Amino acid sequence: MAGVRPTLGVDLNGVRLPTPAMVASGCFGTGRELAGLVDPGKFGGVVSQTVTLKPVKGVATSRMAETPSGLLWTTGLQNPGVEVFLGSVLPGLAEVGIPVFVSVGGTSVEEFVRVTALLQGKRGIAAVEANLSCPDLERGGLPFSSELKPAVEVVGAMSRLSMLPVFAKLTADTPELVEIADACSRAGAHGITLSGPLQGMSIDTRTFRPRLAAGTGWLSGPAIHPVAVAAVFRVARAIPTVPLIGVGGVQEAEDAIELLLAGAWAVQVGTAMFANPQAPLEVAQGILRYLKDKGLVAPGDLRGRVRVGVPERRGGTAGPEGG
Amino acid sequence: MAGVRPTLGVDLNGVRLPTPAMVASGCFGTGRELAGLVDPGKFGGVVSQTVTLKPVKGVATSRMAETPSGLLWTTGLQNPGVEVFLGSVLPGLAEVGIPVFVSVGGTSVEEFVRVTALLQGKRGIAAVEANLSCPDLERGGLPFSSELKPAVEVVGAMSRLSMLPVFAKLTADTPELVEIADACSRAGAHGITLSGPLQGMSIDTRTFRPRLAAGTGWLSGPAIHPVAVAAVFRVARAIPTVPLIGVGGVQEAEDAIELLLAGAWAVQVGTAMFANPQAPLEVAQGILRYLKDKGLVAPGDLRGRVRVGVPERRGGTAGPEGG
Amino acid sequence: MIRTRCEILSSKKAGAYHSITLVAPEISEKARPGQFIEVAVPEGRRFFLRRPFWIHQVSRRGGWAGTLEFLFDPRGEGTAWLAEIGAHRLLDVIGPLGRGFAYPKDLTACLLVSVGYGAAPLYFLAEELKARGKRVDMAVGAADQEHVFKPIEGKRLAQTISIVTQDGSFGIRGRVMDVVPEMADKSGAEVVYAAGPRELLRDVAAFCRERSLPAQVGIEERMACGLGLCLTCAVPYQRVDGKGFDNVRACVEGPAMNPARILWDRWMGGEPQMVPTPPEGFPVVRSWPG
Amino acid sequence: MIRTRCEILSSKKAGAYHSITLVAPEISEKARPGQFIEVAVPEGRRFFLRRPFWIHQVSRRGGWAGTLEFLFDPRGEGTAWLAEIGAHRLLDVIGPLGRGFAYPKDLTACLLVSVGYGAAPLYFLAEELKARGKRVDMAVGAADQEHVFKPIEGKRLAQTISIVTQDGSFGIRGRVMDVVPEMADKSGAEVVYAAGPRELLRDVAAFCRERSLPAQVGIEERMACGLGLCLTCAVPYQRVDGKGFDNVRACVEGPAMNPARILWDRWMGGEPQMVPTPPEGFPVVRSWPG
Ligand SMILES: Cc1cc2nc3c(=O)[nH]c(=O)nc-3n(C[C@H](O)[C@H](O)[C@H](O)COP(=O)(O)OP(=O)(O)OC[C@H]3O[C@@H](n4cnc5c(N)ncnc54)[C@H](O)[C@@H]3O)c2cc1C
Ligand SMILES: Cc1cc2nc3c(=O)[nH]c(=O)nc-3n(C[C@H](O)[C@H](O)[C@H](O)COP(=O)(O)OP(=O)(O)OC[C@H]3O[C@@H](n4cnc5c(N)ncnc54)[C@H](O)[C@@H]3O)c2cc1C
Ligand SMILES: Cc1cc2nc3c(=O)[nH]c(=O)nc-3n(C[C@H](O)[C@H](O)[C@H](O)COP(=O)(O)O)c2cc1C
Ligand SMILES: Cc1cc2nc3c(=O)[nH]c(=O)nc-3n(C[C@H](O)[C@H](O)[C@H](O)COP(=O)(O)O)c2cc1C
Ligand code: FES
Ligand code: FES
Repeated sequence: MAGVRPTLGVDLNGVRLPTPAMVASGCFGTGRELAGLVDPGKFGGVVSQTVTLKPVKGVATSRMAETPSGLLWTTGLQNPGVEVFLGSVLPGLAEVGIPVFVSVGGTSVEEFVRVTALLQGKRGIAAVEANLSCPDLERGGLPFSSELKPAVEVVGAMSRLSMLPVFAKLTADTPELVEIADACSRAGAHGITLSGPLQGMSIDTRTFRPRLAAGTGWLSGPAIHPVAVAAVFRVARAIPTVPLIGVGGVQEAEDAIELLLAGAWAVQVGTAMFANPQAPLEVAQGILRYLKDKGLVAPGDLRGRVRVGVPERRGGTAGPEGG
Repeated sequence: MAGVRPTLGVDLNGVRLPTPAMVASGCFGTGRELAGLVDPGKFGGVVSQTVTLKPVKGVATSRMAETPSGLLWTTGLQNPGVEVFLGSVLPGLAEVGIPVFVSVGGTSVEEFVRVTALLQGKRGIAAVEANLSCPDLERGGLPFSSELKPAVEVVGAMSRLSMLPVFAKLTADTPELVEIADACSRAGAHGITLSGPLQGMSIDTRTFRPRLAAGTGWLSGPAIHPVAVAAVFRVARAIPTVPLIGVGGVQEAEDAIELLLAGAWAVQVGTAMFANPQAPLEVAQGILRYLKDKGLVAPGDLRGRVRVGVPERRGGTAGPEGG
Repeated sequence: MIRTRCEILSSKKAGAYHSITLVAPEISEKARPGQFIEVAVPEGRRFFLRRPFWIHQVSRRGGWAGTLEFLFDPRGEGTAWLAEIGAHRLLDVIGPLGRGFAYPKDLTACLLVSVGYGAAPLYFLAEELKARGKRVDMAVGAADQEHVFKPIEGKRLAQTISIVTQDGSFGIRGRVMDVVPEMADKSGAEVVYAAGPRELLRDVAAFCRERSLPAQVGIEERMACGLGLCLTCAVPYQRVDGKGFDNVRACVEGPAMNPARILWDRWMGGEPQMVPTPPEGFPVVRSWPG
Repeated sequence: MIRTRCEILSSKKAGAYHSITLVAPEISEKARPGQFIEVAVPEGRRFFLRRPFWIHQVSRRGGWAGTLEFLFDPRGEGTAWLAEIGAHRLLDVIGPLGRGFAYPKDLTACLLVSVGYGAAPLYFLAEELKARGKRVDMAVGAADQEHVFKPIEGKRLAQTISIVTQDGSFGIRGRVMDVVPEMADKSGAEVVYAAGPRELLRDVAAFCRERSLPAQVGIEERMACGLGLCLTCAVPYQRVDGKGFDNVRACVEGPAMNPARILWDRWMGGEPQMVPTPPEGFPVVRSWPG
């Protein structure tokens, strides 16, 4: 094996990424902002901000607060609506030249379906990601991802009509996580994105006010990384053949490698983009170096290779000590 | 109101704490370890380690790993069993002279009930805390706290037989949290402790091994503080008359005050004990100073006072600006 | 906009503020008044977002060519760290960011109103306006003498300057808005620029609307990225056609913005408004009673 | 055990290690060889647990009275930070912690075996043993010359000393266990002490069992608190009555422990063992197949 130069390409059962380090939904802007700082054309892919049927203005500021090793935020899903998105945002994203996943949101199964329908046949979309943290109005605003039935309904309906592969984005904060992921994949999801941010709150003790004007928000960043690794591990063990994209607190290559070892096929970088817009590049380069060191040839060689339980005997496959 | 010296006492509907800052379960040892460092007799109370029917040796080491602003750990619930606990640990805890909550664990409703029964009539117990993160064997090891029915079964059965007040310790990582807390209180729980740690995992990329020998573990510390605040906020809004003890990432008074403002009646300090065994004292003193500054007279004056929604009009009660 | 590691040329106190001068030729080259930089805090800290600061001064010529100065109020963990690191250390800086102030084409009398470190971008602006032959008058406010931003510099730059402190420890006692109307009259102000707390900016907006004066204000909003990626820095801004508003990014569409288009009441809010479910399409609290 | 803020008297490199000497009279007063201190890392870092270090040396008399020295291998974020802060800064220290080495009552010939910074507590022990009239011989191992722990000090303390490096860059080439049997013979060792990596300790345990030599080893295990509160530092230790074992706390029942009672295979494990549900009473992974 020594001598074989590792490559970074990842094949998510047909959806090909040039590197395993994408940008997570809501953390990339429109594709033009990074000019001068980094060439996003070298990223592994990008997920658009979540797009809904109608424009959403979003919640009041302040929309963010720092917490220990974390970022608490909420935009209220601000987005220009699918029409404007297709007209003026998507072309910019597509121009970057990397796989573009469009994140779809809604408050009813119907909304998810209608947005998904409008994406069909549009140039420059590699896949659709269902943002299942959206509130299910029929269940009083609980996230779709929190229970099996609503999650499957959304993902099933989207998958039935979509020519584009559908990724279901789930969150770690439900005990049914593994069952939901499994059911989503059976309902037609091409893959799973895991994990979305956790619900959080921070209060300014000087003013008695929540630091976010909206009251509660979402916690992301390094703080939640161990939660994402555990979630990926659990799901990957249960459905190892389903493409799984790990997300949560990836700052450096090592964080991404943990997710890959836990069972992810690729990763997304969210919050880390804000302090370090080069992060997806550095993560990819770090993975490459790591593969070289270990004598492995592709990111897929790391997938799910965390050593647990009875000693693995897989003669021939390179082990963690590099041979 | 100015001129009235604030006090720190807290009344959890009959369970009285000298200060609102207790030590969380599993973070106090046997009561003798802190000699020379701090007088635990000045803490608000202490929750014992979780006690099961039979002794539990616990999992292999390594049992801990640091993560960004967090601690990932698992002891595998190591404890000497209820008999030895009553004989040689409880007396030491009781000697400290502060309210002792005994944390009860089990893998079946029966085990919780039997341990609770053995605690009845024993000197020096102020309350019982049901550690509902324990695995329910009937449901393949899912935590009791993750669903309404098993949580209520445990708490109901314990409450029916117990002369001691029962606190149900829940974890934030279930979408049904509010319903579960409500149902536990209806089933007889005197109060709710919220939130236990989150499931997490960390992998050593050098060796491909989980950093914890047991594979996955529990995430605690400042990283999870915003999650605990959100959980407390949600539950407190729904059942404001039920004593609620906030736990998760409390390091300083300000963290505790956030939990109180969100709706907690008292707080527990866990992981912070390890770096700073004086933490519960400092938290209590900080709360006292804060009350003075705000012209308030007791920790209860902070309870649930986070300013959200329509402006509060509660003429007479001191507001956040101090009057 | 670029990202560079800049050497700290000097790091020193300036009244209540701390001043850092960086060697940053590429950023200095492009910087305009009203733009800002995002400074990285070091590895291993429990906070990791960059901190935004106004570009106060750049030197494009002479011995100090290629340097950039910013000043801050050490108030939290990030600024405390910045106040401590000494000269010759490196800072990871992205800049220049955002849209700076526009210079008036025809009008010539400019009134610059600031409170606290809001003076930082306005002194820079004053230089540029003067270089373009404009008249610059300044109203500079602060809580107390310590917080008066570089008063000597201010005097050098302005045709006339009024310094106002809340406690009267320096200049006039009061609020800066107390002196603005008279200054506007006396200086024949044709355009107003302002930077500082949002309360000031709102007052300036009201004043300029009343007098039908064109104005620009430098907006500060909590920014997770400062780059236009995250939408956390939203400011409700009237559409050009006047039909409704959008939440635009202060870091890209601002920080220099037209105060007449800002929906002040909406932006500054009153009581924090807990978002009902669904807020405007996102779950915030589930069990919000009612 | 107490907690104090200690001034750093000196902070300097010592070969591959970094040495810090603290002014810590109360801790020094009580410290015994084999005990350790827990040093706080600074506020605002993203890690917050204290770091445990062996107490290497204390001065109870003379000009340096009340000082305490510890050495470490700068390897991670915490030790990197410690290696950087200079003299006269304060460290928040708890100590002395744990159970130190017991001194032999009747026996007199002591063999001290260490690898790397494991020598730190053993040099301290050597002083105390010599003060009690014992004979001390030492086998000191390291990866290379740089990592040989204070060789001159070692020579001063020991009747005889064998220094062994893996790469042969200093002393004998090989592993420290290569020289232990011969040294034990020559010195007539009656009791063995060891500190260093767990592999060394296990080998010493096997050697001593074979020779029926009493021994004590200084155990290192990951410690969240070092105070006996958290049970993360468990070592499987045979009960005194020989019936089974308990997971005891290395920080309280150790670090100086009887190697004959440690269940080495269980402690050091082989492959990481994923805990089935229920592990021994706690949920670890839910969907563990099988
Ligand atoms: C465009 C712009 C220009 C600025 N220019 C200056 C300047 O020239 N001099 C100066 O002293 N300050 C300036 N500020 C405010 C400055 O960014 C904050 O003082 C600084 O981020 C505080 O960081 P901290 O870690 O010390 O405080 P903390 O309060 O610990 O910060 C916690 C978090 O809140 C954010 N934050 C805190 N205060 C503010 C604020 N006023 N505005 C936005 N975010 C904030 C921080 O960025 C950080 O993410 C500017 C802000 C903006 C948006
Ligand atoms: C009783 C005892 C005495 C020790 N004495 C010394 C000494 O004299 N000199 C010395 O160089 N080192 C000693 N160590 C190891 C020392 O504690 C670690 O090197 C140090 O904690 C590493 O911290 P870090 O932040 O640099 O490394 P990181 O790897 O970043 O630390 C991450 C976490 O792992 C823990 N950790 C890392 N390595 C070890 C280890 N070997 N043992 C236990 N925990 C570890 C840290 O405490 C921290 O919580 C001792 C350990 C124990 C238990
Ligand atoms: C400012 C911000 C906006 C986000 N917007 C969205 C969004 O619109 N849709 C979505 O599915 N996730 C959104 N996310 C969540 C991220 O995609 C990601 O799941 C989460 O932040 C965890 O990853 P991280 O820790 O790397 O940030 C957003 C995150 C941030 C920080
Ligand atoms: C080492 C350790 C052991 C713990 N053991 C228990 C336990 O036995 N029972 C329990 O209910 N919680 C246990 N906990 C959880 C704490 O009680 C607390 O819920 C959690 O750590 C979150 O609080 P913190 O962030 O302040 O640590 C333990 C926590 C730690 C760190
Ligand atoms: S701060 Fe991120 S978009 Fe403005
Ligand atoms: S390290 Fe906490 S009990 Fe030993």
